[in-house]
Amino acid sequence: MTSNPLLDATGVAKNYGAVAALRNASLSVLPGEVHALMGANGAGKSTLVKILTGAIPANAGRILIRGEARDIRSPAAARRAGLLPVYQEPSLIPDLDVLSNLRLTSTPVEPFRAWVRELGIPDLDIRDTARDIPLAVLRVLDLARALAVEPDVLLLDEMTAALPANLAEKVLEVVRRQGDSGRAVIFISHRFVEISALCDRATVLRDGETVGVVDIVPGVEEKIVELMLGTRIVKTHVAARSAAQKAVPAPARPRLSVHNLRVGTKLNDVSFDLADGEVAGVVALEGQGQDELFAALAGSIRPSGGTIEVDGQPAKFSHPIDAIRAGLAYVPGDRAEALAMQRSVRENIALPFSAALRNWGPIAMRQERAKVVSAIERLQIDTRAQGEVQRLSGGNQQKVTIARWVAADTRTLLCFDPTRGIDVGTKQEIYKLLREVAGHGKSVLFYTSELEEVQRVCDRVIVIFGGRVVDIFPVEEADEPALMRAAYGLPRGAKADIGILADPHCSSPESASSSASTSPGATP
Amino acid sequence: AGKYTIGISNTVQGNGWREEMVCAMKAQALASGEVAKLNIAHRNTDAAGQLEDIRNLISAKVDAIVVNPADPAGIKAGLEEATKAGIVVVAVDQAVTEPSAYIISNNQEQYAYLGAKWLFGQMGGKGEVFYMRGAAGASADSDRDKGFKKALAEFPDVKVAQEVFTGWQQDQAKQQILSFLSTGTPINGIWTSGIDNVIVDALVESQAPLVPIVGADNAGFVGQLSSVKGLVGAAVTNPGSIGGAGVTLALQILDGKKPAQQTVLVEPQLWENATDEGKAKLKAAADPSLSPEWPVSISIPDWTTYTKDQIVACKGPGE
Amino acid sequence: MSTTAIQPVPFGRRVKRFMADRPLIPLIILLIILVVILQILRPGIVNERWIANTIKFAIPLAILAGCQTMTMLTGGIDLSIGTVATMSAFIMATQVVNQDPAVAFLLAMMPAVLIGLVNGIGVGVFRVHPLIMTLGTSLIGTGCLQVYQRTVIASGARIPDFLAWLGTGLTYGVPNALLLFVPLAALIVFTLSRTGFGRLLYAVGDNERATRLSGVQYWQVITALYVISSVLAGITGLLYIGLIKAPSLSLAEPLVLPSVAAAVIGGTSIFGGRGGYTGTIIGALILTVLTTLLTILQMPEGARRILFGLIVLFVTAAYLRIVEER
Amino acid sequence: MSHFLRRQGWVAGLFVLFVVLFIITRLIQPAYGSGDFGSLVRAVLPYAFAVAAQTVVVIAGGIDLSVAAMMALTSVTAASMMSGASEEYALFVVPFVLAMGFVLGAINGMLIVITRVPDIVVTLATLFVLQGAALLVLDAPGGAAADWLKALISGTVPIPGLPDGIDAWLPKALLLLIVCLCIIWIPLRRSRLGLSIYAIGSSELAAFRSGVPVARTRIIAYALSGLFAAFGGLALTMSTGIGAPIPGPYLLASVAAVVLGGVALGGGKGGLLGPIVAVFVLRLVRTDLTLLAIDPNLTAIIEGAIMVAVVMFGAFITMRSRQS
Ligand SMILES: Nc1ncnc2c1ncn2[C@@H]1O[C@H](COP(=O)(O)OP(=O)(O)OP(=O)(O)O)[C@@H](O)[C@H]1O
Ligand SMILES: Nc1ncnc2c1ncn2[C@@H]1O[C@H](COP(=O)(O)OP(=O)(O)OP(=O)(O)O)[C@@H](O)[C@H]1O
Ligand SMILES: O[C@@H]1[C@@H](O)[C@H](O)OC[C@H]1O
Ligand SMILES: [Mg+2]
Ligand SMILES: [Mg+2]
Repeated sequence: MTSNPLLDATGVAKNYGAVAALRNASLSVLPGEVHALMGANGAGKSTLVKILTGAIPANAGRILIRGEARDIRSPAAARRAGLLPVYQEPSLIPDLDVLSNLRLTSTPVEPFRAWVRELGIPDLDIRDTARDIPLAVLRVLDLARALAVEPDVLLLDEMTAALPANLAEKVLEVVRRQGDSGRAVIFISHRFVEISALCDRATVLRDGETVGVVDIVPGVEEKIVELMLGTRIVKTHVAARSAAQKAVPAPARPRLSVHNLRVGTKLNDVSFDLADGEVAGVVALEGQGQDELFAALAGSIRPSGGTIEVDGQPAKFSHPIDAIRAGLAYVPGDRAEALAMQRSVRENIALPFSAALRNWGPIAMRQERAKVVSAIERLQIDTRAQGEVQRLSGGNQQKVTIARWVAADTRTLLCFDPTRGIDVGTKQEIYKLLREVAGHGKSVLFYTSELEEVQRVCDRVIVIFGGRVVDIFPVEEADEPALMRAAYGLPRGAKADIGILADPHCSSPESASSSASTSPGATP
Repeated sequence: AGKYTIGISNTVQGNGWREEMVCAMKAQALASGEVAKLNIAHRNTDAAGQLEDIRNLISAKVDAIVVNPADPAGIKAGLEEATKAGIVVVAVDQAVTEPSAYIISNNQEQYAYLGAKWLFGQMGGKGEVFYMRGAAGASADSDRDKGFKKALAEFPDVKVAQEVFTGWQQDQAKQQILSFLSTGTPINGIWTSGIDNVIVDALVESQAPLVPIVGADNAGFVGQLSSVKGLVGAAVTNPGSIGGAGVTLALQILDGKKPAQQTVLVEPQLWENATDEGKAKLKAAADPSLSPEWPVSISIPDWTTYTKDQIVACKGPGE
Repeated sequence: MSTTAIQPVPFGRRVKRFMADRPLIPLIILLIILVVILQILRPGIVNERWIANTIKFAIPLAILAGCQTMTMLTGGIDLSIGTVATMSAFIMATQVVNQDPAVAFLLAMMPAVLIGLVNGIGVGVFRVHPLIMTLGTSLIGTGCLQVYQRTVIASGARIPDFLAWLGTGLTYGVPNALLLFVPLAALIVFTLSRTGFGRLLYAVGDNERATRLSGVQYWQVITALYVISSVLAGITGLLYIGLIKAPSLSLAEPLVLPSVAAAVIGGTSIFGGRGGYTGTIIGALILTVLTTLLTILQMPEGARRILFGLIVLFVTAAYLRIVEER
Repeated sequence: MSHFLRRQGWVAGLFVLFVVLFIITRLIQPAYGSGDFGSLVRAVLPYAFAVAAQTVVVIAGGIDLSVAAMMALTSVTAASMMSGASEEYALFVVPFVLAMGFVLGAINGMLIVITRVPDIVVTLATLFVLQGAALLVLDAPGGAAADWLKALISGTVPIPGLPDGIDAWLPKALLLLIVCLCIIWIPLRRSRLGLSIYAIGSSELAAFRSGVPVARTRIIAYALSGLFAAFGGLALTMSTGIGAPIPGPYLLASVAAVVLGGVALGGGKGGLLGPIVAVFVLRLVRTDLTLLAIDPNLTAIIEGAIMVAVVMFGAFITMRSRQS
């Protein structure tokens, strides 16, 4: 690959007031290349994508497209220059139907439809309003819309983060073929598996600066992590929990006990127990009813059948306050859902203290402060920008959502994918915290979309498929292939090839592309 | 019971004069014995709103419409449609331009001329006057403006310090005078278009000098002219009971007795408190039993037949 | 992340950042500038009496703007306060003729509580847009008031002495209305910054879903809020009738839009989650002084309104520039 | 079909409501006829344009508090220009006033875009400015309207071949309303620009990222609002024959009818038909109350109650459907 770069950006800088989101970023992408853009949270990846595609202006920097200097001032200009992004957040207009969305962007309909089918969604009605379409599908539509105009450079910002494995797999196949056909793809992901399966090279950002460009070869992960984290702790493996830690004496009755729980058509008949001092994992593909399960336990929606027992007492929740009173607190994966972004760290942590009507009066400021400070310390939240939570980094924001319930001394945490889009270092801290909470006799229900987390954190894992519990594993057996199979509803012990994610170790580009060729779907 | 349905349209609500007018209409309709039902559209609105009200009254097939117009030109089309539909149209208090309509009203130009002339005389023929007009666009207001300007022309040394439209609303007038006083601009006299007692209150409360004031024969102001120390002023009559006269006129026409002229004017009088003769008149006219914003002339000889109790009770046929 | 602390920050930037961190300062400066202009235009006008008068007129506006501030913090708005204030004023003035003042007071506050309750339930339970909800109740309220007015025409109206004393009176040159306002303002400021309820107002306006997950019951907060707003408006009505002394059907209506303007000028975000009452009070003072200024200019009414509009726009835009630049 | 029903269900419901009210009207006043319907349409006219003006900006995710003031200004401008002028001069006045509305509306939009002050505050400020300008043009109601303009909304449209009985139910005012709204709205809805207006109302960020020129679209939305408001101002002058500088009740009415018409206040949803039908419903309610000789102030109560009840009902329905 010695051809001229398709896209060549150097010295890109972007300041938000006093904060430098990008200081000196560079990125060079060759034709036919799938190029990973990597970096810890807040390193500036999304910012760079936004600058390259005209969504925000840069403060400095030079961008060459096919060797020509281009000034891209708007997404429309980027599109004309052949740069098409799929941003971290869905970009379809919520109140327009899919067809109107296509018209708005002058996207040809037939190629779009072909790509949608290719990406594994056979039955899309393009008269459906975007608002009514599930998030994962929306992401795919976003991608299909970009693909339909045959961009020279496709920029995918954490495209696979919110996708279930089956859709993610299709996306990866399609992306790889883009590269094969001489176009370029800039691919952002925190998942090394995907990077190594897909990418040719990676540019690593740290604190807004490009700190290295590496070829993806087996074993390069260590090097990338080193670049990403700089002097920070390099890849701390959570030590396998000792037998002593695991030996939770089985209590007389479970902390939480769910029987035959049903929610609409999404969740049918789920039963399991959660004990004090236990972290129970929940694993499921996208849309298998896990959202509804957590929402029901959190009191956000009312189950249509079955029972929830807390400490042996039947419980009925009609509002999160009821669940909270029963000692169940919900930590959503999307921190924007949990935080009042313009308020301070302190107010966010103390929010549950004021919730009940009887606590609407004057606040005992000193007491509150003590509780908040101790929670901040336990979670090691970086409070340099504590005046407004929106100024915290993503990982620290995530910690605040948990700190709130640590400060409230909640007995049971319902964590829904709390490490979504968080860097390696912060993840480790969150794992540690959850174990610690369990160590204090509290219990945690932990849904994760990253299967490798299960063995790091959980004591047990509950697998849900099609709205039912299909298996409950002891953690020792819960390696990724086993979990993956179970998540697809396959019986334990069966061996079937379910795609490249099944075995990350043999996913070199060659073997991956061969598996792609066996998959159904025609190239548009 | 009577045989006619009469529609009423009025566009200033919450003004004592207009309330008396409506009560007079009701009382007269009741006293006449000829009216089965009144259909009263009484609210705060403008010409466009009144047009809608009049058209709705036409749809309601009333026999006559007695209207106090918001704007003569603005409702002309509606009045014309009413006449075409065979409805008798009587305008009270103010003139209209629709030729088919009958008018019964105080002589508004004369009303303003009388008061202004007296006021400028009191001011010694010179100085600054605060000119507090009525509702912009109403013909009573523009007619009064003519009278005011006529008097002004006779006193070349009198200047208008500021001109405001009170909309014939007490609270607005009060806020206007208060904010004017707060600017500290000196004045020598105040002419009001009948929103008077609140102006006296404002001067007293803000301890501003009591300059001569002209108002109407509203009960409150008439009382103030005799009771407030140092207040020099005059009340010009403008009977709200003209509404009752309007009903009488409409009934006469419905009964086939058309008046000789389309327009009937009532001539105003001036009662001042600068002379003993005037003071006596004021004393005789005063009626503390009335609401301060009601004109003391609660009836018009030859035109109204109700009793004081009837107008105060403010009940129409069927109520 | 890094700060640009290496090279010396230019003076202009420093001033800007200083003001951005203390958003009250530019407001106070603006107020002072307006007063100075006034004094230059009409030397000697700025005296004790003028100040007392200005404060007297700013207070009703400031309280209503307080209603606006609190509702705006939750991302709402209360357009029914004008009607509510007018109703309580009108009912007080007409009922006190035949009733004991205490009874009249209770009667006068009844519609306030009722409208607040309906607003709160509409917004909090049925999730009706606050603009629509409060417009609707204000239409209903105005209609009721007008119908009510028809029934009390004969009985007349009276302004209770106490209200007149509170509204217009001065004690040693200080407006008596401050007796009501100072504690009220202190209470609002305290509520917003130091009580659970105040915290919830900000939080709900910032991210309602997040408060729900923290156990906050939205409808409770919103209902309480709109009732409080309405009661404050009712009290303002009583104070205002003591000041104007002429009950009418639209008494406080002209204060509604300026109350929104005062809160916005004072730095409260109309989208919720940001702002405070101190700024609002200064906003109300600014608007009041501005009105006097425009009256003095002796220009036609039309020109005054044009200037008023332009200044409101300019002040808000400039203020946003200053505060957002950080 | 189901798409159509889901989207137009609200409008269809409103239309049924209107028909029911109409039948009630005939029951109250059996002689209610085509002439009375003509009166209704003439009363509707300024409200309809006001609500059209509001609808465009609400769909674009904004709000325009200056609608009524804009109507007042355009109305007094038209009336004072036509006062004492020849009939033909009005041929120039009409496009002039419409252009004025368009430009002033565009200025509203530009101020919002440039100052980044929330639209509700900007249009509040321009409300005062436009009101002031109207007072400078005419300090009291006055002016005149050309006779041919007034004739445009009185009487019916004689359509050859149609029996008089039906013809009588086609007031000119209705035709004028339909023509003026349709020549702007229908091409707009079908165009990219129309889509863009819905898009910025639905999600500004997503629209921007889809390549929609957000600022320009917003300015155009406000310009169209100004244009519709100018139509409203002209309608006022045409029906009263004068111009009045103090704005009428059209701001509140426009917001109420927008909401009743099924246009979400957040933007991105709804159409023009719903709000227009809503205006007809509200005006007919007032007529019915007058026919019943009910105090017109009760109308305010009923209008408010309808507004609140309908909106609560709508909110209730969406809550229910979200739960299931
Ligand atoms: N609108 C903004 N205002 C202020 N700071 C911002 C803004 N957007 C981004 N930042 C800051 O810029 C830095 C880079 O953010 P960016 O979103 O590009 O990170 P990222 O590498 O995409 O991270 P992630 O993996 O979490 O998506 C962060 O410190 C962030 O807080
Ligand atoms: N807009 C901002 N204003 C002020 N401070 C900010 C802003 N954005 C980020 N910071 C501060 O800069 C620091 C670094 O932020 P950044 O987003 O780069 O974190 P990070 O190292 O990526 O952490 P994480 O992995 O948790 O996202 C944080 O302490 C944060 O509080
Ligand atoms: O004097 C005024 C009267 O003539 C007018 O028409 O209505 C209000 C009165 O105050
Ligand atoms: Mg970050
Ligand atoms: Mg990112």
